[in-house]
Amino acid sequence: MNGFRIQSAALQPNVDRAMLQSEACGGFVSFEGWVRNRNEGQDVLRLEYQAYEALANKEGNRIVAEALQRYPIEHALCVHRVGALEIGELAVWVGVSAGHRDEAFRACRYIIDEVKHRVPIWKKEHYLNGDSGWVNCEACAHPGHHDRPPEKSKEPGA
Amino acid sequence: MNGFRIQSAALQPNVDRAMLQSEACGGFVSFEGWVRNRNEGQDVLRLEYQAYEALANKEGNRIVAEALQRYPIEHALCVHRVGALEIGELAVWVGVSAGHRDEAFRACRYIIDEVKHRVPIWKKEHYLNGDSGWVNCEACAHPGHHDRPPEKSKEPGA
Amino acid sequence: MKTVQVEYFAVLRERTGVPVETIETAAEKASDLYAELQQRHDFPELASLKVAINDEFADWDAALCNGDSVVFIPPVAGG
Amino acid sequence: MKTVQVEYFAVLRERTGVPVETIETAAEKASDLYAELQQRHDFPELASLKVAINDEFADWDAALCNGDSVVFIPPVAGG
Repeated sequence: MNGFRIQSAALQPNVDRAMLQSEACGGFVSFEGWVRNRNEGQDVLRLEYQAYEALANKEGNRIVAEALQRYPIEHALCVHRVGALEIGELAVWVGVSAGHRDEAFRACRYIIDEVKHRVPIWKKEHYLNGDSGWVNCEACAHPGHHDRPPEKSKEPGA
Repeated sequence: MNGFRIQSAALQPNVDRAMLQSEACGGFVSFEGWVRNRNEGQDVLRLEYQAYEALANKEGNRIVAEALQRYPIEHALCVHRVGALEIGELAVWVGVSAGHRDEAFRACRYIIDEVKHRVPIWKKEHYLNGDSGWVNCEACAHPGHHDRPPEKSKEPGA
Repeated sequence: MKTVQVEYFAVLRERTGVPVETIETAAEKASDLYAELQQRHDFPELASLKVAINDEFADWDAALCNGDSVVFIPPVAGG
Repeated sequence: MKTVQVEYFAVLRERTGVPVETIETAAEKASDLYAELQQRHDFPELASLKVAINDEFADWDAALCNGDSVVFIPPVAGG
Protein backbone atom coordinates (compact mmCIF):
# COMPACT_ATOMS: atom_id res chain seq x y z
CA MET A 1 0.00 0.00 0.00
CA ASN A 2 2.34 2.72 -1.26
CA GLY A 3 1.61 5.79 -3.32
CA PHE A 4 -0.14 9.11 -3.69
CA ARG A 5 -3.79 9.90 -4.15
CA ILE A 6 -6.10 12.91 -4.43
CA GLN A 7 -9.65 12.93 -3.11
CA SER A 8 -12.46 15.39 -2.58
CA ALA A 9 -13.98 13.43 0.31
CA ALA A 10 -12.72 14.10 3.84
CA LEU A 11 -9.47 12.27 4.59
CA GLN A 12 -9.62 9.29 6.92
CA PRO A 13 -6.17 8.92 8.45
CA ASN A 14 -7.26 5.93 10.55
CA VAL A 15 -8.22 3.93 7.52
CA ASP A 16 -5.03 4.75 5.63
CA ARG A 17 -2.84 4.26 8.69
CA ALA A 18 -4.13 0.71 9.07
CA MET A 19 -2.96 -0.07 5.53
CA LEU A 20 0.65 0.74 6.44
CA GLN A 21 0.93 -1.59 9.41
CA SER A 22 3.37 -4.45 9.27
CA GLU A 23 4.70 -6.83 11.88
CA ALA A 24 8.23 -6.02 10.72
CA CYS A 25 7.83 -2.33 11.54
CA GLY A 26 8.80 -0.74 14.82
CA GLY A 27 8.21 2.87 13.84
CA PHE A 28 5.43 4.84 12.18
CA VAL A 29 5.49 8.59 11.52
CA SER A 30 2.64 10.60 10.11
CA PHE A 31 2.22 14.21 9.10
CA GLU A 32 -1.09 16.03 8.90
CA GLY A 33 -1.54 19.43 7.29
CA TRP A 34 -4.51 21.26 8.80
CA VAL A 35 -6.23 24.40 7.52
CA ARG A 36 -5.13 27.27 9.79
CA ASN A 37 -7.23 30.25 10.73
CA ARG A 38 -4.38 32.66 9.95
CA ASN A 39 -1.70 32.89 7.27
CA GLU A 40 0.81 35.64 6.61
CA GLY A 41 -0.95 37.88 9.10
CA GLN A 42 -4.43 37.58 7.63
CA ASP A 43 -7.51 35.92 9.13
CA VAL A 44 -8.51 33.01 6.93
CA LEU A 45 -12.16 31.98 6.64
CA ARG A 46 -11.82 28.97 4.38
CA LEU A 47 -9.66 27.40 1.68
CA GLU A 48 -10.07 25.96 -1.75
CA TYR A 49 -7.66 23.40 -3.19
CA GLN A 50 -7.47 22.76 -6.90
CA ALA A 51 -5.35 20.01 -8.51
CA TYR A 52 -4.13 19.19 -11.99
CA GLU A 53 -4.95 15.61 -11.16
CA ALA A 54 -3.32 13.70 -14.01
CA LEU A 55 0.11 15.24 -13.40
CA ALA A 56 -0.34 15.58 -9.62
CA ASN A 57 -0.88 11.84 -9.32
CA LYS A 58 2.17 11.10 -11.48
CA GLU A 59 4.43 13.48 -9.57
CA GLY A 60 3.06 12.43 -6.17
CA ASN A 61 3.68 8.78 -6.94
CA ARG A 62 7.19 9.61 -8.14
CA ILE A 63 7.92 11.33 -4.83
CA VAL A 64 6.73 8.36 -2.79
CA ALA A 65 8.77 6.02 -5.00
CA GLU A 66 11.84 8.21 -4.41
CA ALA A 67 11.30 8.02 -0.64
CA LEU A 68 11.03 4.23 -0.81
CA GLN A 69 14.28 4.12 -2.74
CA ARG A 70 16.21 6.60 -0.57
CA TYR A 71 15.21 5.30 2.84
CA PRO A 72 14.88 1.74 4.19
CA ILE A 73 11.17 2.03 4.91
CA GLU A 74 8.33 -0.44 4.56
CA HIS A 75 5.32 1.57 3.37
CA ALA A 76 4.62 5.18 2.45
CA LEU A 77 1.38 6.83 1.48
CA CYS A 78 0.30 10.43 0.85
CA VAL A 79 -3.30 11.57 0.40
CA HIS A 80 -4.20 15.14 -0.61
CA ARG A 81 -7.65 16.65 -0.43
CA VAL A 82 -9.16 19.00 -3.03
CA GLY A 83 -12.23 21.24 -3.03
CA ALA A 84 -13.56 23.60 -0.36
CA LEU A 85 -12.10 23.14 3.13
CA GLU A 86 -13.02 24.74 6.43
CA ILE A 87 -10.64 25.83 9.19
CA GLY A 88 -9.25 22.83 11.09
CA GLU A 89 -9.89 20.35 8.30
CA LEU A 90 -7.22 17.93 7.16
CA ALA A 91 -5.74 18.97 3.79
CA VAL A 92 -2.91 16.45 3.43
CA TRP A 93 -1.83 13.28 5.21
CA VAL A 94 1.50 11.43 4.93
CA GLY A 95 2.17 8.11 6.68
CA VAL A 96 5.42 6.11 6.70
CA SER A 97 6.13 2.81 8.44
CA ALA A 98 9.66 1.46 8.86
CA GLY A 99 11.77 -0.90 10.89
CA HIS A 100 13.29 2.00 12.79
CA ARG A 101 12.13 5.48 13.63
CA ASP A 102 14.94 7.50 12.07
CA GLU A 103 14.06 6.40 8.56
CA ALA A 104 10.34 6.87 9.18
CA PHE A 105 10.90 10.48 10.29
CA ARG A 106 13.21 11.31 7.41
CA ALA A 107 11.06 9.72 4.72
CA CYS A 108 7.89 11.38 6.01
CA ARG A 109 9.61 14.75 6.00
CA TYR A 110 10.98 14.16 2.51
CA ILE A 111 7.57 13.32 1.11
CA ILE A 112 5.72 16.32 2.52
CA ASP A 113 8.53 18.73 1.55
CA GLU A 114 8.64 17.46 -2.02
CA VAL A 115 4.86 17.31 -2.38
CA LYS A 116 4.58 20.94 -1.34
CA HIS A 117 7.23 21.99 -3.86
CA ARG A 118 6.51 19.81 -6.86
CA VAL A 119 2.93 18.55 -7.05
CA PRO A 120 0.60 20.78 -9.12
CA ILE A 121 -1.96 21.62 -6.46
CA TRP A 122 -3.08 25.18 -5.72
CA LYS A 123 -4.59 26.77 -2.66
CA LYS A 124 -6.87 29.78 -2.62
CA GLU A 125 -7.41 31.49 0.70
CA HIS A 126 -10.57 33.44 1.46
CA TYR A 127 -9.98 36.12 4.08
CA LEU A 128 -12.15 37.66 6.74
CA ASN A 129 -11.83 41.07 5.06
CA GLY A 130 -13.42 39.79 1.87
CA ASP A 131 -10.21 39.42 -0.12
CA SER A 132 -8.96 36.16 -1.52
CA GLY A 133 -5.74 35.00 -3.10
CA TRP A 134 -3.85 32.09 -4.63
CA VAL A 135 -1.07 31.25 -2.17
CA ASN A 136 2.58 31.55 -3.30
CA CYS A 137 1.63 33.25 -6.53
CA GLU A 138 3.54 36.51 -6.37
CA ALA A 139 2.66 37.22 -9.96
CA CYS A 140 -1.04 36.67 -9.38
CA ALA A 141 -1.76 39.98 -7.67
CA HIS A 142 -3.98 41.95 -9.96
CA PRO A 143 -5.76 45.23 -9.34
CA GLY A 144 -9.50 44.77 -9.50
CA HIS A 145 -9.43 41.06 -8.75
CA HIS A 146 -9.22 41.50 -4.96
CA ASP A 147 -6.10 39.39 -4.88
CA ARG A 148 -3.89 40.03 -1.90
CA PRO A 149 -0.55 41.80 -2.18
CA PRO A 150 2.35 39.89 -3.71
CA GLU A 151 4.19 37.58 -1.35
CA LYS A 152 7.89 37.78 -0.66
CA SER A 153 8.19 34.27 0.76
CA LYS A 154 9.88 31.65 -1.40
CA GLU A 155 8.86 28.85 0.99
CA PRO A 156 5.48 27.32 0.20
CA GLY A 157 3.43 27.57 3.35
CA ALA A 158 3.47 25.68 6.60
CA MET B 1 -3.40 19.13 26.63
CA ASN B 2 0.33 18.71 27.05
CA GLY B 3 2.27 16.08 28.95
CA PHE B 4 3.24 12.47 29.43
CA ARG B 5 1.22 9.56 30.71
CA ILE B 6 1.53 5.83 31.25
CA GLN B 7 -1.33 3.42 30.84
CA SER B 8 -1.93 -0.33 30.79
CA ALA B 9 -5.00 -0.08 28.54
CA ALA B 10 -4.50 -0.11 24.77
CA LEU B 11 -3.51 3.31 23.42
CA GLN B 12 -6.11 5.27 21.47
CA PRO B 13 -4.22 7.63 19.20
CA ASN B 14 -7.44 9.01 17.70
CA VAL B 15 -8.68 10.18 21.05
CA ASP B 16 -5.39 11.78 22.03
CA ARG B 17 -4.86 13.30 18.60
CA ALA B 18 -8.17 15.13 18.86
CA MET B 19 -6.97 16.79 22.06
CA LEU B 20 -4.04 18.40 20.23
CA GLN B 21 -6.06 20.09 17.50
CA SER B 22 -6.08 23.85 17.30
CA GLU B 23 -7.28 26.30 14.68
CA ALA B 24 -3.92 28.05 14.88
CA CYS B 25 -2.03 24.91 13.84
CA GLY B 26 -1.07 24.04 10.29
CA GLY B 27 1.05 21.00 11.06
CA PHE B 28 0.69 17.87 13.14
CA VAL B 29 3.32 15.12 13.43
CA SER B 30 2.87 11.88 15.31
CA PHE B 31 5.16 8.97 16.06
CA GLU B 32 3.97 5.47 16.88
CA GLY B 33 6.20 2.73 18.25
CA TRP B 34 4.86 -0.70 17.34
CA VAL B 35 5.93 -4.08 18.71
CA ARG B 36 8.05 -5.74 16.01
CA ASN B 37 8.23 -9.45 15.33
CA ARG B 38 12.03 -9.36 15.17
CA ASN B 39 14.77 -7.56 17.10
CA GLU B 40 18.52 -7.94 16.89
CA GLY B 41 18.09 -11.01 14.71
CA GLN B 42 15.72 -12.91 16.99
CA ASP B 43 12.06 -13.77 16.44
CA VAL B 44 9.98 -12.01 19.07
CA LEU B 45 6.72 -13.56 20.32
CA ARG B 46 5.58 -10.84 22.70
CA LEU B 47 6.80 -8.02 24.91
CA GLU B 48 6.41 -6.90 28.46
CA TYR B 49 6.86 -3.26 29.49
CA GLN B 50 7.48 -2.31 33.10
CA ALA B 51 7.66 1.28 34.37
CA TYR B 52 8.84 3.01 37.52
CA GLU B 53 5.75 5.13 37.24
CA ALA B 54 6.39 7.87 39.77
CA LEU B 55 9.71 8.86 38.21
CA ALA B 56 8.69 7.98 34.63
CA ASN B 57 5.82 10.45 34.83
CA LYS B 58 8.07 13.17 36.22
CA GLU B 59 10.78 12.64 33.63
CA GLY B 60 8.30 12.24 30.76
CA ASN B 61 6.57 15.48 31.68
CA ARG B 62 9.93 17.24 31.92
CA ILE B 63 10.78 16.09 28.40
CA VAL B 64 7.51 17.39 26.98
CA ALA B 65 8.01 20.68 28.84
CA GLU B 66 11.51 20.94 27.32
CA ALA B 67 10.08 20.40 23.84
CA LEU B 68 7.48 23.12 24.39
CA GLN B 69 10.24 25.49 25.48
CA ARG B 70 12.71 24.63 22.70
CA TYR B 71 10.33 24.67 19.76
CA PRO B 72 7.48 27.04 18.86
CA ILE B 73 4.81 24.35 19.03
CA GLU B 74 1.24 24.44 20.27
CA HIS B 75 0.64 21.09 21.96
CA ALA B 76 2.68 17.97 22.69
CA LEU B 77 1.63 14.71 24.28
CA CYS B 78 3.31 11.34 24.82
CA VAL B 79 1.54 8.20 26.03
CA HIS B 80 3.42 5.00 26.91
CA ARG B 81 1.86 1.63 27.44
CA VAL B 82 2.90 -0.90 30.11
CA GLY B 83 2.12 -4.58 30.65
CA ALA B 84 2.02 -7.47 28.17
CA LEU B 85 1.93 -6.49 24.48
CA GLU B 86 1.48 -8.60 21.38
CA ILE B 87 3.24 -8.14 18.04
CA GLY B 88 1.87 -5.15 16.13
CA GLU B 89 0.46 -3.42 19.22
CA LEU B 90 1.14 0.24 19.88
CA ALA B 91 3.70 0.70 22.69
CA VAL B 92 4.23 4.46 22.58
CA TRP B 93 2.55 7.42 20.88
CA VAL B 94 3.83 10.99 20.51
CA GLY B 95 1.77 13.77 18.95
CA VAL B 96 2.83 17.38 18.32
CA SER B 97 0.80 20.20 16.78
CA ALA B 98 2.39 23.45 15.64
CA GLY B 99 1.91 26.44 13.39
CA HIS B 100 4.43 25.05 10.92
CA ARG B 101 5.62 21.57 10.07
CA ASP B 102 9.34 22.00 10.72
CA GLU B 103 8.85 22.57 14.43
CA ALA B 104 6.30 19.76 14.68
CA PHE B 105 8.76 17.28 13.15
CA ARG B 106 11.67 18.42 15.30
CA ALA B 107 9.73 18.47 18.57
CA CYS B 108 8.18 15.05 17.93
CA ARG B 109 11.61 13.60 17.22
CA TYR B 110 13.06 15.25 20.31
CA ILE B 111 10.38 13.81 22.57
CA ILE B 112 10.63 10.21 21.38
CA ASP B 113 14.45 10.29 21.42
CA GLU B 114 14.59 11.65 24.95
CA VAL B 115 11.83 9.36 26.22
CA LYS B 116 13.73 6.33 24.98
CA HIS B 117 16.94 7.47 26.67
CA ARG B 118 15.73 8.95 29.93
CA VAL B 119 12.37 7.60 31.08
CA PRO B 120 12.60 4.59 33.45
CA ILE B 121 10.65 2.06 31.43
CA TRP B 122 11.94 -1.41 30.64
CA LYS B 123 11.12 -3.88 27.94
CA LYS B 124 11.38 -7.65 28.19
CA GLU B 125 11.31 -9.59 24.95
CA HIS B 126 10.08 -13.16 24.80
CA TYR B 127 11.59 -15.07 21.88
CA LEU B 128 10.36 -17.87 19.69
CA ASN B 129 13.20 -20.09 20.92
CA GLY B 130 11.99 -19.86 24.53
CA ASP B 131 14.57 -17.33 25.67
CA SER B 132 13.72 -13.93 27.03
CA GLY B 133 15.71 -10.83 27.87
CA TRP B 134 15.58 -7.27 29.14
CA VAL B 135 16.45 -5.06 26.19
CA ASN B 136 19.56 -2.84 26.36
CA CYS B 137 20.76 -4.44 29.56
CA GLU B 138 24.23 -5.65 28.67
CA ALA B 139 24.90 -6.45 32.28
CA CYS B 140 21.71 -8.47 32.62
CA ALA B 141 22.93 -11.59 30.87
CA HIS B 142 23.12 -14.31 33.45
CA PRO B 143 23.73 -18.01 33.00
CA GLY B 144 20.77 -20.07 34.10
CA HIS B 145 18.23 -17.25 33.65
CA HIS B 146 17.78 -17.83 29.92
CA ASP B 147 18.70 -14.22 29.25
CA ARG B 148 19.96 -13.58 25.77
CA PRO B 149 23.59 -12.75 25.03
CA PRO B 150 24.82 -9.29 26.01
CA GLU B 151 24.14 -6.56 23.50
CA LYS B 152 26.83 -4.42 21.97
CA SER B 153 24.51 -1.64 20.88
CA LYS B 154 24.50 1.58 22.87
CA GLU B 155 21.45 2.88 21.04
CA PRO B 156 18.18 1.96 22.71
CA GLY B 157 16.14 0.16 20.11
CA ALA B 158 14.05 1.30 17.15
CA MET C 1 -1.44 26.25 -37.94
CA LYS C 2 -2.10 23.56 -35.34
CA THR C 3 -4.85 22.86 -32.85
CA VAL C 4 -3.99 22.39 -29.15
CA GLN C 5 -6.11 21.98 -26.08
CA VAL C 6 -5.19 24.20 -23.12
CA GLU C 7 -6.45 23.46 -19.62
CA TYR C 8 -6.35 26.23 -16.99
CA PHE C 9 -5.89 26.01 -13.23
CA ALA C 10 -5.85 28.40 -10.30
CA VAL C 11 -5.19 32.04 -11.20
CA LEU C 12 -5.18 31.25 -14.92
CA ARG C 13 -8.65 29.74 -14.76
CA GLU C 14 -9.86 32.84 -12.96
CA ARG C 15 -8.46 35.07 -15.67
CA THR C 16 -9.86 33.05 -18.59
CA GLY C 17 -13.16 32.22 -16.90
CA VAL C 18 -13.11 28.76 -18.50
CA PRO C 19 -11.34 25.53 -17.47
CA VAL C 20 -10.31 24.56 -20.99
CA GLU C 21 -9.93 26.07 -24.44
CA THR C 22 -9.25 24.60 -27.87
CA ILE C 23 -6.86 26.96 -29.64
CA GLU C 24 -5.71 27.37 -33.25
CA THR C 25 -2.20 28.68 -33.13
CA ALA C 26 0.93 29.18 -35.15
CA ALA C 27 3.07 28.91 -32.00
CA GLU C 28 6.12 26.72 -32.49
CA LYS C 29 7.05 26.35 -28.82
CA ALA C 30 5.19 26.23 -25.51
CA SER C 31 6.61 29.64 -24.63
CA ASP C 32 5.24 31.12 -27.88
CA LEU C 33 1.77 29.84 -27.02
CA TYR C 34 2.00 31.31 -23.55
CA ALA C 35 3.02 34.70 -24.91
CA GLU C 36 0.03 34.60 -27.24
CA LEU C 37 -2.40 33.76 -24.44
CA GLN C 38 -0.76 36.16 -22.01
CA GLN C 39 -1.81 39.07 -24.20
CA ARG C 40 -5.34 37.81 -24.62
CA HIS C 41 -6.00 36.91 -20.96
CA ASP C 42 -3.70 39.19 -18.96
CA PHE C 43 -1.69 36.25 -17.57
CA PRO C 44 1.24 36.71 -15.14
CA GLU C 45 4.85 36.72 -16.34
CA LEU C 46 6.12 33.39 -17.67
CA ALA C 47 9.14 33.31 -15.34
CA SER C 48 7.17 32.05 -12.33
CA LEU C 49 5.33 29.31 -14.24
CA LYS C 50 6.07 25.81 -15.50
CA VAL C 51 4.47 23.99 -18.39
CA ALA C 52 3.20 20.47 -18.98
CA ILE C 53 2.54 18.88 -22.37
CA ASN C 54 0.36 15.77 -22.56
CA ASP C 55 0.32 15.47 -18.77
CA GLU C 56 4.07 15.56 -18.27
CA PHE C 57 6.41 18.39 -17.30
CA ALA C 58 8.07 19.91 -20.38
CA ASP C 59 10.60 22.59 -21.30
CA TRP C 60 9.30 25.96 -22.40
CA ASP C 61 11.31 25.36 -25.58
CA ALA C 62 9.47 22.12 -26.33
CA ALA C 63 7.90 22.03 -29.81
CA LEU C 64 4.11 21.95 -29.90
CA CYS C 65 2.43 19.35 -32.08
CA ASN C 66 -1.05 19.26 -33.47
CA GLY C 67 -3.41 17.73 -30.90
CA ASP C 68 -1.17 18.36 -27.88
CA SER C 69 -2.77 19.12 -24.54
CA VAL C 70 -1.02 21.94 -22.71
CA VAL C 71 -1.21 23.06 -19.09
CA PHE C 72 0.53 26.14 -17.70
CA ILE C 73 1.43 25.67 -14.04
CA PRO C 74 1.48 28.68 -11.69
CA PRO C 75 3.50 28.36 -8.44
CA VAL C 76 2.10 25.37 -6.55
CA ALA C 77 0.85 25.49 -2.98
CA GLY C 78 -0.29 22.06 -1.90
CA GLY C 79 -0.18 20.79 1.66
CA MET D 1 21.65 1.82 61.29
CA LYS D 2 18.81 3.17 59.18
CA THR D 3 15.75 1.71 57.51
CA VAL D 4 15.19 2.25 53.76
CA GLN D 5 12.63 0.91 51.35
CA VAL D 6 14.02 -0.45 48.08
CA GLU D 7 11.79 -1.01 45.05
CA TYR D 8 13.00 -3.29 42.24
CA PHE D 9 12.27 -3.18 38.52
CA ALA D 10 13.14 -5.23 35.47
CA VAL D 11 16.17 -7.50 35.85
CA LEU D 12 16.58 -6.54 39.50
CA ARG D 13 13.05 -7.66 40.34
CA GLU D 14 13.74 -10.94 38.61
CA ARG D 15 16.85 -11.47 40.70
CA THR D 16 15.24 -10.59 44.04
CA GLY D 17 11.91 -12.24 43.29
CA VAL D 18 10.11 -9.43 45.11
CA PRO D 19 9.06 -5.93 43.97
CA VAL D 20 10.02 -4.20 47.22
CA GLU D 21 12.13 -4.80 50.35
CA THR D 22 12.50 -2.91 53.62
CA ILE D 23 16.17 -2.98 54.54
CA GLU D 24 18.11 -2.21 57.70
CA THR D 25 21.49 -0.95 56.61
CA ALA D 26 24.58 0.88 57.77
CA ALA D 27 25.20 2.15 54.22
CA GLU D 28 26.11 5.84 54.12
CA LYS D 29 25.69 6.36 50.39
CA ALA D 30 23.46 4.94 47.66
CA SER D 31 26.48 3.19 46.17
CA ASP D 32 27.20 1.48 49.50
CA LEU D 33 23.66 0.15 49.63
CA TYR D 34 23.92 -1.14 46.08
CA ALA D 35 27.19 -2.94 46.87
CA GLU D 36 25.52 -4.58 49.84
CA LEU D 37 22.53 -5.77 47.78
CA GLN D 38 24.68 -6.75 44.83
CA GLN D 39 26.33 -9.42 46.95
CA ARG D 40 23.04 -10.72 48.31
CA HIS D 41 21.10 -10.79 45.01
CA ASP D 42 23.74 -11.23 42.33
CA PHE D 43 23.00 -7.82 40.76
CA PRO D 44 24.83 -6.51 37.66
CA GLU D 45 27.72 -4.07 37.95
CA LEU D 46 26.82 -0.61 39.23
CA ALA D 47 28.41 1.19 36.25
CA SER D 48 25.43 0.56 33.93
CA LEU D 49 22.79 1.64 36.45
CA LYS D 50 21.36 4.88 37.81
CA VAL D 51 19.75 5.50 41.15
CA ALA D 52 16.69 7.42 42.36
CA ILE D 53 16.01 8.51 45.94
CA ASN D 54 12.46 9.48 46.94
CA ASP D 55 11.33 9.33 43.32
CA GLU D 56 13.99 11.65 41.92
CA PHE D 57 17.27 10.90 40.15
CA ALA D 58 20.20 11.11 42.58
CA ASP D 59 24.00 10.78 42.63
CA TRP D 60 25.49 7.51 43.68
CA ASP D 61 27.33 9.54 46.32
CA ALA D 62 24.08 10.88 47.79
CA ALA D 63 23.73 10.27 51.54
CA LEU D 64 20.95 7.90 52.56
CA CYS D 65 18.58 8.99 55.31
CA ASN D 66 16.34 6.93 57.52
CA GLY D 67 13.02 6.33 55.75
CA ASP D 68 14.31 7.02 52.20
CA SER D 69 12.85 5.10 49.33
CA VAL D 70 15.48 3.92 46.87
CA VAL D 71 15.21 2.62 43.31
CA PHE D 72 18.11 1.28 41.25
CA ILE D 73 17.58 1.88 37.55
CA PRO D 74 18.97 -0.58 35.00
CA PRO D 75 19.43 0.65 31.40
CA VAL D 76 16.03 1.86 30.19
CA ALA D 77 14.32 0.62 27.04
CA GLY D 78 11.04 2.40 26.59
CA GLY D 79 9.47 3.09 23.21
